[in-house]
Amino acid sequence: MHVIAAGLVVDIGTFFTQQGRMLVAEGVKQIELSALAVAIAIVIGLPIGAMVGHIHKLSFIAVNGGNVLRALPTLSIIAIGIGIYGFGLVNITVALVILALPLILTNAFVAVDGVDPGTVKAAQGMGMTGRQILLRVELPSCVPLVMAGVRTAWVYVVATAYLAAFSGYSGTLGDVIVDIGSFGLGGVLAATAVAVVIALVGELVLAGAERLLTPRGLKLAANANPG
Amino acid sequence: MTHDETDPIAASGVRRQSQVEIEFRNATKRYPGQEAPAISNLSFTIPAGVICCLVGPSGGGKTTTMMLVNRLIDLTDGDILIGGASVRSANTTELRRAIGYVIQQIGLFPHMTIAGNIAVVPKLLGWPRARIRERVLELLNLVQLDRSYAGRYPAQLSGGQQQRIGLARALAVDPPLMLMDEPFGALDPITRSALQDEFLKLQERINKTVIFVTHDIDEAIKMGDRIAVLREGGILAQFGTADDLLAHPVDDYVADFVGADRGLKRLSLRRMRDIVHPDPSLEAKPNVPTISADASLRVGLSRLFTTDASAVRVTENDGTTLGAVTLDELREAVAAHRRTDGAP
Amino acid sequence: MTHDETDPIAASGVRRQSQVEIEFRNATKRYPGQEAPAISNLSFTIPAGVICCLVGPSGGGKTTTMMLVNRLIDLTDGDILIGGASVRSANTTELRRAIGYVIQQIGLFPHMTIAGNIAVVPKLLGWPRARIRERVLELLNLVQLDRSYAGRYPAQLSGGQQQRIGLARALAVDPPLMLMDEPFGALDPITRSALQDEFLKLQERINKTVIFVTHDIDEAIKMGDRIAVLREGGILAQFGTADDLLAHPVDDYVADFVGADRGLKRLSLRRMRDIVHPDPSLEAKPNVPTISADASLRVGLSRLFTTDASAVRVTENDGTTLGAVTLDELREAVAAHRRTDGAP
Amino acid sequence: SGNSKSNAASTSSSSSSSKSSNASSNSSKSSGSGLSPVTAHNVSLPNGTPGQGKPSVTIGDKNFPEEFLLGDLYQIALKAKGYTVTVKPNIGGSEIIDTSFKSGQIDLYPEYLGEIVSSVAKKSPQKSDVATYNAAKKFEQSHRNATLLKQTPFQDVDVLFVKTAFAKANNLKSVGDLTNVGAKGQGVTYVAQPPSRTRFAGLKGLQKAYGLTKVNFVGAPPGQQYKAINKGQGNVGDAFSTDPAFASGVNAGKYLALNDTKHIMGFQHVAPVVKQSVVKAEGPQFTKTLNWVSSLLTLKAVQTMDIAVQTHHKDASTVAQKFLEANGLNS
Amino acid sequence: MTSAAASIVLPAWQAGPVIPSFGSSSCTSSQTFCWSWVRTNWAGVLEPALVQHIYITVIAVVCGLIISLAAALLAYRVGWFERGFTAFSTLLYTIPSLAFFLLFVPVTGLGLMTIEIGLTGYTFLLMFRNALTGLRSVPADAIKVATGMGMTPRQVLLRVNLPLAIPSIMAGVRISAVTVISLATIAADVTPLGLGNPIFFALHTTFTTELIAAGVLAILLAFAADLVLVIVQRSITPWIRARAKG
Ligand SMILES: Nc1ncnc2c1ncn2[C@@H]1O[C@H](COP(=O)(O)OP(=O)(O)OP(=O)(O)O)[C@@H](O)[C@H]1O
Ligand SMILES: Nc1ncnc2c1ncn2[C@@H]1O[C@H](COP(=O)(O)OP(=O)(O)OP(=O)(O)O)[C@@H](O)[C@H]1O
Ligand SMILES: [Mg+2]
Ligand SMILES: [Mg+2]
Repeated sequence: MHVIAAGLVVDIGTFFTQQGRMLVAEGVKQIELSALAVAIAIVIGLPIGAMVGHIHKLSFIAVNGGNVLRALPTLSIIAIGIGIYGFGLVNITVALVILALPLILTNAFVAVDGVDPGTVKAAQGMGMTGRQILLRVELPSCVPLVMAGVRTAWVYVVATAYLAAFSGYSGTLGDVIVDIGSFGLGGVLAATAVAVVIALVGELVLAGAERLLTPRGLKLAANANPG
Repeated sequence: MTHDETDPIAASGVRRQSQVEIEFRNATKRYPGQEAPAISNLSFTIPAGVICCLVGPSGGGKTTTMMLVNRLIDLTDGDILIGGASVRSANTTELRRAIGYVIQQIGLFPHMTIAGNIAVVPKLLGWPRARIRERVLELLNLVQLDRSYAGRYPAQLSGGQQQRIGLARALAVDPPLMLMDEPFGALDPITRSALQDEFLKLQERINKTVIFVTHDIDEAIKMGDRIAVLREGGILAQFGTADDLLAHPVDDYVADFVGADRGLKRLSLRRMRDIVHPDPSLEAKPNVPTISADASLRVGLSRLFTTDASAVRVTENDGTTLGAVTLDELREAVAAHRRTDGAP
Repeated sequence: MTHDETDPIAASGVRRQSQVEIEFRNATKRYPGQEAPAISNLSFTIPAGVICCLVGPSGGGKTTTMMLVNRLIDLTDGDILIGGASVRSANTTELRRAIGYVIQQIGLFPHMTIAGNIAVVPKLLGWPRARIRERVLELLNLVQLDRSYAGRYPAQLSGGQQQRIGLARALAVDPPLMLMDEPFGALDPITRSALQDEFLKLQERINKTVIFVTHDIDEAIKMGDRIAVLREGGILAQFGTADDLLAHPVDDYVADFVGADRGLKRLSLRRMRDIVHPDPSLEAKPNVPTISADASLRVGLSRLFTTDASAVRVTENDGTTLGAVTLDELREAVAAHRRTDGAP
Repeated sequence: SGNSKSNAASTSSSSSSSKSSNASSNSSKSSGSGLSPVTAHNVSLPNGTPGQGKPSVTIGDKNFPEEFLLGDLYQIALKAKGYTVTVKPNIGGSEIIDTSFKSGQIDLYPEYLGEIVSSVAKKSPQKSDVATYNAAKKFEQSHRNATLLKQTPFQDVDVLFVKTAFAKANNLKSVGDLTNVGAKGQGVTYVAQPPSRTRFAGLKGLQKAYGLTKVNFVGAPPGQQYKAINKGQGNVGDAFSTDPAFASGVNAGKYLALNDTKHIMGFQHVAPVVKQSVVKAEGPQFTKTLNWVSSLLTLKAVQTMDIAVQTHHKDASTVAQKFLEANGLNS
Repeated sequence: MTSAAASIVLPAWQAGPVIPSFGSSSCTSSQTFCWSWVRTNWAGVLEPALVQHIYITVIAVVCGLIISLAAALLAYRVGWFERGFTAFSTLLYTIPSLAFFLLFVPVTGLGLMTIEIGLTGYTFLLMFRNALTGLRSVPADAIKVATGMGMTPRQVLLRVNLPLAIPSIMAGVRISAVTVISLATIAADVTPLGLGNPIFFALHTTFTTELIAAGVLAILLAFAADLVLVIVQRSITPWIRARAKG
């Protein structure tokens, strides 16, 4: 096992030096694709999740609906998509959105649903409309949990975006990752390493965004916890 | 906003005219899963522009009553009319905007600064920035907090400070109706008395219709033009002026509630000014204690009873002497008052 | 637990002996980012087994003082000694288990039923189930709540009911020390007075050392063997018995704090029993109002002053007449008392 | 056949599907004029149950229908001859099954020989079936302490196929004719599993051997090429030469496999890969039994069985059993 | 079927092997859906695959939950652990299953073990982060009181933070369960267990009926799993419904 591992490290290193350019280009495309999918998932999932959390009703239908779509392997979704919207960016994006959606939707629901009822009651008592309560009170006070969904979704999408190679959308790291025959395990792992870095860096960026979005008052309240 | 017959709030003019009457008609609320109703057949009318204090036992349904008015919970039975229009058919958002609500749990928004908390409704109504800023400082001042608190967060405030922000927030747009659930419950006597005075001063200018929950019977006497006493199970025990309650409690429960020393409490309702008479002999006496003409008879009694002086000198705020009051005169004044209305 | 010199709590015996003294030595707390300290150089000693009421302005540092004692926050400077041992070096868990804490915000655990909330510490200590059950019912009874509340969740209780559960929870294992931050702040006068009496009865049996924050000066007078008055900025204004404070407020601030009617308040400290004298002529007078021997002079005054009667009949609880008190006698008794200690 | 053979794959398939010339051209290519020295021909089935008392042997097969069939065929024959056999079916693609073999999880598995050369040994395609066999065998001997038994008469290479109507419209017969669609293959959209993009037995071969440098490549999930071509998502698909679509059956005549005149898809006969130690321990009757099975596997036989399994949804082991019994296996 | 005669007569290769007729099926691949296939193959193909899929999923979710919860509890106390475990679980999730199997098959073999290791690893990221965020979003008052009562930090964590984090944790479990149901199809890469078998078989043979049947089973399973988890969650968080009423 040790020997295998050592050999692998050499393989990965070699691959980087020889194919670094290509990996970078593919990495960029992977980022674009992932960002697109996560953005769409946010645009769809966040409002639905938040709304359902706000009214404390219909959660099972919304969350389960989003969830159940994922039950099929992403590859099957791609295959099914061929017959509906064909190959290309649309196909892989739909598959990735289906992957990311439940994460964002469910967490948005749980987050908003769990906002302190006293706070919400105060907001209602002030005559805020449902929408205003949601946007000005509920969402700002549950940023961490909402963002937990987004961050996990990002990692999931980056990690799965290699399936683009099966959707007629080439140029991502998937071209290497699915082709162990041509690139070898070293090449696959090198491309995987790039994906891991993208996932982690994106994750850090999102953590930064979370910190910016989390109101200071919430952090103070949390820090008031004695240790 | 144009007058719209289908919108009870617009129709009742809550937003335009500042005085509205609140009428409870057999209002009843039963929480799901609970056998006994929290509020039973509550019927009474709070005239427009009046502060009605709501007192009653813990768990007696005061908070429930408040939340029925602004529809944070829905009536099980009966109705509540605001300016003649039923809350049942009101647009809840409109209704609540017209009502300032100070909730018992304070419920500040933890993610907003103090200024942000106070400015919530002005922002909703789209006030210009400068006006909001000014209003925030004005309100901080009103609730006796330094403007340096504007930038802090709720977690950095003491309990009483938070409560005062809750009050400021509810007052921000000067709503014609106020529901105040123990707004001063966490305040020390000095701050509390200052805020009571501020609020009464405000009320003199803008006659709001107010429902004010308190546990402090002295506060109810001071603040309430009317007092509604609830008993266990949300049943109305008595509704009337403070003097009614103190002088004629309908039963032992109410008598107990207003306190064994209710006789002394009643003294709080009258001022030294009302019973003072000129007394030329005062000039000769050097050691007579002085008391403001606006002090209550209770404070006068305290002075007289606990010093060796035979009389107190009553002075205007500018220092001019109005006259003197002796213990016997005080007692006589009280007795005369009692005889005219037949209280015990 | 064996005696262990390195463990201040074990050493001071907080857990074994029920009476411990609390000493503040220049205790100072400055919150991060705040210029002014919340507590400045607080120095006073609460004797063992005594209830010390802590009063002061909103934001005056009362809650801060409490949290310094059980180390929910840490001292910036100075020290606090419990039974002679510094809290700084105490094992915080041990320390806190020995101290019952009622927090101002009530803070019930939303995920536990009422019974579960009360049983938290007994469970931590591994009490047997049956004993816990029994204790929960006992405490519900103590705080005047029906046992049917045991299975409810905090969200289903009124504000005052929640507060009572907070008290029951802190009392569960009868800790020798109690920190009570406005434990009765949300209660109506009847319930409050009943709980005060219950607590005092308890205190007679088990002499706890208690720090009790209140905004109600009457409550402080009734409950506090000692009263500590803080002023803005967490500075000790005065520390003494209720009588000290009412009779000799050190400055206008304290005088204001205890109230303009502090003379009457002082009457609360004495009972009719103390001044009554036998009066054979009473039998002849039919319309004399009756008052319990345990009633305070204040209640007696209220009765005398607000009726036409010239005297009140003072009776034992079993109905036997002890004698009579007239207004003049009452006044004379107060004056004599005042002369012995030289109060104004 | 490279690719698809290598793994049918789920989420992480590594190989592509490529194919050589169409079905009918296979046999001639593979064996040249006479009998191939590496192919099992006319082997007789050992008598009795020589496997009794021999150590147990574990057979693996890969994760697509034809492999299930192959695995069943060898296994049923061995069992019938008294060998103790454990089967670990459905083991990923070429890389995973090789890893399993290498690490001793299995002792024997049927493999497409071009796959061994390209996916496992990582060598360039060989010029003939014999060269392919030899290269594969050499690799297994030197790197896996294994050997190859005789190969099957049939092979299953990747083929490029088009719709018959499209072929007619563009006058297509062989791969080279794709220039008819557009110069250098412009206008051709080639649908295959992703690895075909980088392989000689795929896009690279089209470019280098046929000069079709303008062909557009589209990666698709396994098995989706027909659907993609039907839906007009591409006009040239990659399939297996044994696919039911090219035999008589429901889809007969719908698709045309283009003749791979330059053999870019290589040679994909099947042979059992066996641990040398196992060959020794099990004895010559073992090898003979396996060779007997291999000798039966002509294109027609395999294609018929494939249709039974894939089109008519017959259970693979039942089909295998019936086939072997029809050819003399007594169970 | 086997006659004595057939066993003696060995076919000559020139003649080719005997190719028997295997029969045909009324269901063909091009058909949209064919009920009779489902009926005949329910007991032999679909039901066992479904049952296997269920236990593959249950094992992975339960193991994943235990490990993730333990990690989240640790990370709540030990700051650096969060980053470390996040990176680790990101890595696990990002490694393609093929590469994963290539690394693990030699060690853990061609069985359930290898699959469960992979699937369990895939749940970490989701469950860990949701659990940790949930533990952190507990109201400050509750923690202050618990601490003030003399609970040790560990007791606060287990008795206050943990139960109050249940909605967030369960959200993680719900998505994880469905994710595992979807990913468990890769089991078919290593061993013929679960719905991945019929699904990939159908993909290869372009047999729509089988694809739809197995796909629908996966979706129904996901639905049922989600339903069960919601019921479990409701029953262990009774206070949430108490709050909602009124
Ligand atoms: N976490 C904090 N950060 C900064 N300042 C704080 C914090 N907590 C309290 N303070 C400030 O410290 C001072 C003392 O607060 P504390 O809560 O002890 O007052 P208190 O006497 O209990 O008041 P109240 O009667 O209103 O509850 C106040 O001015 C308050 O604003
Ligand atoms: N959500 C609820 N579900 C069930 N019962 C409730 C609910 N809220 C309140 N109650 C019950 O209804 C009764 C009235 O409660 P309410 O909060 O109106 O009392 P309150 O007069 O405001 O008391 P307090 O002075 O203690 O705040 C109480 O017995 C309480 O237990
Ligand atoms: Mg209330
Ligand atoms: Mg406080």
